[in-house]
Amino acid sequence: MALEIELKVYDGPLDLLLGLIEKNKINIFDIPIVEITEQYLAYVRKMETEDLDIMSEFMVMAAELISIKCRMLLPVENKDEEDEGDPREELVRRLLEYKTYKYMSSELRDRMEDASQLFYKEDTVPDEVRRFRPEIHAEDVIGDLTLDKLHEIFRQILRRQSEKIDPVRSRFGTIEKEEVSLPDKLESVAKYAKRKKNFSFRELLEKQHSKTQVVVTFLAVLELMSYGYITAEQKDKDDDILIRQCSDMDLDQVRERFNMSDIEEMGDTDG
Amino acid sequence: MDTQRMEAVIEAILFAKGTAVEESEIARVLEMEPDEAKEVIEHFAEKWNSELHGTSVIRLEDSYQMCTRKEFYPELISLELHPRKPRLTDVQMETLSVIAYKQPVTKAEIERIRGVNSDHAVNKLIEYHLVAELGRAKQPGRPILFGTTEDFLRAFGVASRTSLPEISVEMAENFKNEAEQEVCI
Amino acid sequence: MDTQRMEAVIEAILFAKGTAVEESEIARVLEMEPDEAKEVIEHFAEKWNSELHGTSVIRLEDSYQMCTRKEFYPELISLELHPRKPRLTDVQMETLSVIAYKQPVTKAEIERIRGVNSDHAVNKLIEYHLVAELGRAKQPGRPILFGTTEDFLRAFGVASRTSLPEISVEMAENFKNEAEQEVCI
Repeated sequence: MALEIELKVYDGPLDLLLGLIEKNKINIFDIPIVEITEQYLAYVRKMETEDLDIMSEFMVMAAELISIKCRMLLPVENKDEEDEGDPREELVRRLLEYKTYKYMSSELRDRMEDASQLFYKEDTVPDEVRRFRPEIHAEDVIGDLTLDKLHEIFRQILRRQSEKIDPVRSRFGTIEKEEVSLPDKLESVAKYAKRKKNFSFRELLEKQHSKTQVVVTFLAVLELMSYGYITAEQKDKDDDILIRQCSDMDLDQVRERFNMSDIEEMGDTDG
Repeated sequence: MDTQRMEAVIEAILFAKGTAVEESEIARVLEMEPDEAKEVIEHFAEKWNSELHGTSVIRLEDSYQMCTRKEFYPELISLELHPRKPRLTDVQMETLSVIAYKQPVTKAEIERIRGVNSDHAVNKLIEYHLVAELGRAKQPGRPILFGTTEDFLRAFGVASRTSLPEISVEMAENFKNEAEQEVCI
Repeated sequence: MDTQRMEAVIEAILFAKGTAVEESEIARVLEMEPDEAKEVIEHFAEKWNSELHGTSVIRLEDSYQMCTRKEFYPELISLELHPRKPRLTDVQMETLSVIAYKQPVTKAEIERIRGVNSDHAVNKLIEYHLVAELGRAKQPGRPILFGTTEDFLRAFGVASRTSLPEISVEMAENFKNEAEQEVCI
């Protein structure tokens, strides 16, 4: 190879072209297209890249260079074609544009060096300031909500609810299946107790969504007390009842106890 | 280094650190003996604090720190408290309407009517002073009863709880059906 | 509030926050119209920056921030403070300069100018918070438009997107002159 080309890594076809132009000390406005194309192709042939995307970018430019070369070699046949101007014009424009941004990037890098000598401060707004919350006024919160609107919202909820009720089946409410069974409730209360260790009886009942639920929960608590799984304590007549989980019985054992007492009961009635 | 430059350096240090900076560290940067440095820092602090600044230089043991002046706390608070005032969300409005029309009402009842857990909404309404605990229901577990507050009446311009817009006949019917259903369960 | 107090409030805010604070936020705290507040802030910044301080007040688009002065960098470095400096490769730098000067710009446009696929570089710049999506172009396919961020302004010491160092005409001229000179040779 007659041309000496160091395999410097170029960032792309434009970068490579600029590199060649600089190296050959060529006038960018009057690129000797034949030589440059040759050098360009020589470089591309030496490129050791397996990345087809990168390769294709270089190949597109190669094709463009060859096309320009051909157009320059063809004789101008008539005046119209002459008006098309220099076939290199578009390439020159692109090279200049690219060169400008490349130059500006070094300019920006200098700026970055300068700016990196400044220090900023962390946010140190005092906690007492950050945590301050003003009194909230009911008037502000309700905004433009009026009583009529509130009324309308309530009606909507009721409507939504009545739509959920099956009009036929709702008449036979009495024969609806019991929604909760004692064994299930027993298990859920036992689990709850195991997790909470100490809890309020009142709170437990408040979590129940119907009277049946409340009643069955109450039964489950009595049942668990009888196993010694939990104890209950009330300080005064009207005080809340505190329940404590005090046994290391596991859920299987609770289940077993329940099944046993079930059988005993059945035996009793039988006898 | 002249005094002016030294003071500017101290200012830059206290700013950049934000936290308390030990006297000895400042002395090291200024390439001075701790005693000398102390004098310079004290002089700087005194001058700074006597001028009208948004910040002041305070001494903590053998350290110095820059902090905002207490008198500007109200402004800092208003900066931190974005202008977004709390407004009732749809869920909160719904919960409020149930409480207003069903009061005194338990949380379980609110949830039954709305069909979803309403803990958060009820708590927010309490925080906004629109809802309060009225007492406890005489039913198993003695659950808390909720109702609207005086603030609620004032905010809506209503004279009393009983003068809320009336519930229409058809709605009362619905209510009755529901109630019957509930008894049946 | 008199001007002195307003300026002290601005100082307190910029100091306490440390981060860039929007003009509109300061205006809200000062209970002023943004335009009026801008004037007050600008006046304060100008005065602050002309006095001998360790810090300066800089503008970043519509925000203001306080930072230490460059001249005290050696002293602050000895405090073992580390400034943030994104380490950018040439490719990333080149891509960033295209985005900075052409913004809002699509990826296709960046690639047209650079002549190579720029996905990776753009993604890295986004990761470094120097570049962000600004929206979508009103053209077929509605491609994403990219532009620089506030972090970019800080990292490059530029007050706004429009005050980047100019792509000078003389530079383009230089290119041309060079070229012509070479022709003569």
